[in-house]
Amino acid sequence: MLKLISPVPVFCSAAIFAAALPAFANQYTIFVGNLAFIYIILTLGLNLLLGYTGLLAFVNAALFGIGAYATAIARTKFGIPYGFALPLGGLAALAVGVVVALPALRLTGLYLALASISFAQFAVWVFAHWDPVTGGPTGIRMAAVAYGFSGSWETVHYYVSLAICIASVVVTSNILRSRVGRSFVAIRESEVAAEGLAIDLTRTKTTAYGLSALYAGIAGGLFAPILTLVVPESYDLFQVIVQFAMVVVGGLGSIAGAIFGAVGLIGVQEALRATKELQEIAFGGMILLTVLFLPSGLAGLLRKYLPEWREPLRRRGDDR
Amino acid sequence: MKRRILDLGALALVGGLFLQGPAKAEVGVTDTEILIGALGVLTGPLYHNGKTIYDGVESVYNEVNAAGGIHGRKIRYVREDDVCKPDQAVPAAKKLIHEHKVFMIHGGGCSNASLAAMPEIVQAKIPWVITASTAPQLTDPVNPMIFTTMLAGWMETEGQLQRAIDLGAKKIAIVKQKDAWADSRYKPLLDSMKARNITPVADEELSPDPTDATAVALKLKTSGADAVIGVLFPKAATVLMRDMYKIGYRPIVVGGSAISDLKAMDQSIGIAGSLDKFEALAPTKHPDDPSVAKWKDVVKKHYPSDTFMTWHLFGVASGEFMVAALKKAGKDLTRESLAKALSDLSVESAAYPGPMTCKPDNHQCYRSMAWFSLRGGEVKQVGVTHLK
Amino acid sequence: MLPFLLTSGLTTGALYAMVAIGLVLVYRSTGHINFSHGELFMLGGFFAYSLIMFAGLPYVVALFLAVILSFLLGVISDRLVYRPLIKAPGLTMVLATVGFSYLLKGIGRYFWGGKGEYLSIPAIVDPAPIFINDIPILPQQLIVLGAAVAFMVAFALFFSRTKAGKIMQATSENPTASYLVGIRVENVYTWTWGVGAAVAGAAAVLMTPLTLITPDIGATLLIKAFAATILGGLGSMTGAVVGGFAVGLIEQLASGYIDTSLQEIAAFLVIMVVLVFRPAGLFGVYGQRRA
Amino acid sequence: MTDAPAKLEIRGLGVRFGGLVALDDVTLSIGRAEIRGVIGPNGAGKTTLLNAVTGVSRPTSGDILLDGRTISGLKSSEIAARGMRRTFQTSQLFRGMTVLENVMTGLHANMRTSIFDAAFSSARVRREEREAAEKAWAALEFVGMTRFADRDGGELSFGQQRIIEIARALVSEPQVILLDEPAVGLSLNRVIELEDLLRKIRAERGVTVIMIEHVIRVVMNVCDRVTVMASGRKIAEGTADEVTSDRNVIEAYLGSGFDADGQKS
Repeated sequence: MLKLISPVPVFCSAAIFAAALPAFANQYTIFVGNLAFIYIILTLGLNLLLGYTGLLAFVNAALFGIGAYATAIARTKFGIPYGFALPLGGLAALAVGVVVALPALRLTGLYLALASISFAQFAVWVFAHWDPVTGGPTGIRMAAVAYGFSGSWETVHYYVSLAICIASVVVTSNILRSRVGRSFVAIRESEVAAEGLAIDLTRTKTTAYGLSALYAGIAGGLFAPILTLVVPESYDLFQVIVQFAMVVVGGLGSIAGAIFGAVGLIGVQEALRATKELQEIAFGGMILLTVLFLPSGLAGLLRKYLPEWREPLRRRGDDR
Repeated sequence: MKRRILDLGALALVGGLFLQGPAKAEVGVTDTEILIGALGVLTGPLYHNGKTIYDGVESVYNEVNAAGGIHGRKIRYVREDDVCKPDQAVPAAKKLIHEHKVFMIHGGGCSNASLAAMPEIVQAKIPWVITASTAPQLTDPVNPMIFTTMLAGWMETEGQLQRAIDLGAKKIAIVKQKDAWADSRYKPLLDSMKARNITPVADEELSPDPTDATAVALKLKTSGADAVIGVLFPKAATVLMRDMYKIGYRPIVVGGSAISDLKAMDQSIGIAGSLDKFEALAPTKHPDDPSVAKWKDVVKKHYPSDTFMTWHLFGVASGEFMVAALKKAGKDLTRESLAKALSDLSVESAAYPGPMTCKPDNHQCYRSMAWFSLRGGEVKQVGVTHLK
Repeated sequence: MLPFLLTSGLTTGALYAMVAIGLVLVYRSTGHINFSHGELFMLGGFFAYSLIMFAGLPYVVALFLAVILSFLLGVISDRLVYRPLIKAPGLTMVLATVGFSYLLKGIGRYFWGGKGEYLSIPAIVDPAPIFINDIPILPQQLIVLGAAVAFMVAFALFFSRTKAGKIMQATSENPTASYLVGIRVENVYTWTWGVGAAVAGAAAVLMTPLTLITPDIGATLLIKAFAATILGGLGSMTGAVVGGFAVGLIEQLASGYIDTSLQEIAAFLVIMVVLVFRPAGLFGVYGQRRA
Repeated sequence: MTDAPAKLEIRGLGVRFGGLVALDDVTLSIGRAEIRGVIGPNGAGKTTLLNAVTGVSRPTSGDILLDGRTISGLKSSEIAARGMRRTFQTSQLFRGMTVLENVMTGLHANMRTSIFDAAFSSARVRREEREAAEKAWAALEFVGMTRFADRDGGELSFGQQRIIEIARALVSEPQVILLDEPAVGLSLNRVIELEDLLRKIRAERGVTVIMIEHVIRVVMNVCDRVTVMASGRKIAEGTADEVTSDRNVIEAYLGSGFDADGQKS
């Protein structure tokens, strides 16, 4: 019976539930579901960087923005159909992610965290000041995506996000079950030992940065149309904090953790709407309480109560 | 294993495409209640643009409810926070429309957030009376369901430019912030300057929350500008005025709608005479103006911890406008009947120096502004401008 | 042009230095960066506002009480956030302090948010500028510079001369060794968080007449203090001071001579440039990190 | 030992940290499939030698050749790719991975799975993973640790981690493996098992083993030849028996005035 509560069946039933959701949900819930898929893609990417490779880099919010901007610019300025603009967003973020990786390779720990937070703020500054390209503070308005299906395009976009989200979970799981995943964890655990096994630090770290940048870019490309407006303030420090909270609250170094973190925090953020002006107190308090009582995140709970929950390269125990 | 997942996804995709539930009688209206949604910024740095205005609106609604409501219906005003961000505005709007199922939306603070929520509201075909967003695209081209009781961005800067010229300015400089609020004013300002073939002698930027503005003040001084148009929030304007006074540079300064609380500004600069040549426009009268004393008490009653500010007056005026429209729409209140009532309505409010009049072809219902300056330690209204 | 930029650069630099001192103090002894440090500054300023405006206390008494209240807030943040997570991984501590900063920001906005655009307290001295060989300086700026220097000197003496100072340094150098010689390391941490918050509170009361406070001033100041500590060298007290003044000057000069839009971004550029080319900063030792 | 061409040759190797001379003009050559012990008192420069050879630290002078080709100056990952593998004094098994996955990581350079193969789980990655798992299992069998295959790298005892690190070094059939004090801290029967394993490696795998060691019994029982170092210089070389009776070695260990049995002479 225990076989049922292992990743694949649980993930499939969740995917089926998500696919059936639009049938009985209103537009608001569909939007929140769409947002959750986008943030799952983001947290998977960030988890690859933070959780598996141990790189304390917070550039994903900026790359999320770059993906959104690239998709918006491709559609509005060059008339490229969404089907091509979305991957373009991913590639733009990938390119910037790799370029940012080069100087970041020399930094570790707190230095890397502070440098990447500064890069995130710098990116927002560029979004707001590079008027000819990014439209400055008023940003770029994106028309809805003409999918040509019946029913509201948002429901169709919901399924596109769902499909890409499922694909990214599968791809992440595949990568973790290959030498690439093992080289990420090797670097996190001990760089000198990893090098001793012929793992090239520069190439592997750049791959980790590039991969998480691609995830962030695609997520940005999916995010832009549901907002119909791409503006700098959507990708500022708060975005960095929310994504960071998702990965830590969900549980570092675990695919289930990334999914729990994204869905959990999106749900909580919407639930906090009821607290009106107290939203900041509730949001800050919620993060503090979760971290105090679940230092190794929701995935940590999974480890405690479902020891035989087998995931590729799942992080065990509290890291150093 | 991977193939199995893809098959499941495809099956669900086909199965999931059902249609929505059946439509109901007029949404958000019952015999005893009208449910109005407020979409806007309640938290974060720009919360006055939303929360404080809605305190004003709700004070008006509470008074009306206390007096028996409108045609026997009391108004319930439910607020959703968009943190002045598009990615929060869209879910907030959807929640109001699809979960709370409000009759109409009365709100809208930050321009970008309102612009992001606009398609959602337009698609739902529900009336939207905007309280503070100034982006021109909201009411131009005209949408039958969307009205605004707030000056459009370009009107403010048009008024500021005109005021500077009236005060005899020859060389005009601009100091602006770099955010959506300022951008919706700054770009039209450049156009109206070009229309009058005036080129700004300096065009400087200041962060919305600066601790020091000496560098900007120096640049303005070296540009030789005799008048400065400020597209700034109050904190930036206060720091700028202090630092300009500090370096002995005293041009005419014409501030925008957010800087109308001159007394607070004078108090925090604390240097006598630093605001002598400073004028600020506001869509509202001054909070200490005797004609709004009644509303000062009303707001005090409902929100004791708030200090009465110009932001409250934005809400009071828009609240009174809304009450008049609801009364005019009559007993059988529908979204269409309200829209019709709104499209041809003229309302006087104690909070505004000019009337709010909407025409079927112009839903920019408010076009006046008042000018304030500090004369002998007291804030005086020194002029009113009505734009066409 | 230059003398004006220098004076205002030094004043804002003094502000960044004082906030940075509190940050480095906690980092040196606990190895963690307190991401809610900016909010301690903000609440310190609001405490002073209420003490002066409502309780009608004179400025100096309000300054003293605000520093005490900030100290208590620092102790609370140690007990509530730091101590329970002392064993947790570094990343969890970062998120805990970020969560705590949002909590404090919400509290600040709830109690003092509705009072007006921004709040300020009257300066000690008549605020009209005075002229020193025809350079106008606001008296409050002089007070702030003087107070900042006084604080830094006091700290230097505290660390080198007093017993408590040496104990704090010992725990930061080597917590395990300090346990062995009988130092109650937990209490030292509580003291450190308290003193760090007290410094932020003092900086707030001194600077509020100049900077004016809003519930969101904490976040901007935190980033500036980061730039100061990193430029000066993470973990070095002199570095924090020198870094603070340097960042203040860089901001003014960049926006004065290059473009005013750079004032907002100068701090981030400093962080990025320093970390990529010289992570140790001016005085720090790279690799001495604990995170 | 026939005079086979040297597998690893070190000529005039010098390593200097600022003013401190850690290695001073060390020259030695190690033949194919030989087990070479490297002993000496603490601070003799043994680990520095190991780090210099594996590229972890950069030599300031001299040359290191593997199979006649220079490797000094290469990055440690490049040296490792050329078939030079090592273990560490403080075990560096990777947590968050099973023991089997740890050993499979040793095969990183032997695989050609690209990020795309991995992402879309192509035929190549499935084949390479299967082969790697088989090889890793075989390596664990070789060292007799298959029962821990599924355990997390961080959950094992100190001794067990040491043995698995050796398996991880062996799995990619390296030219040379360098062991950094493998026997230190092991219980007696663990030491005996280690000795058997080392003999088995020499007999069945033909890999050159260089072992830095303090536990003299292992050196005496297993090493073909021993190099003795003291304060950064090579002071003696030969079979275990020759070396232990060498005057310089005794002096280096016990100081002057003692004979071979450690009695005051």
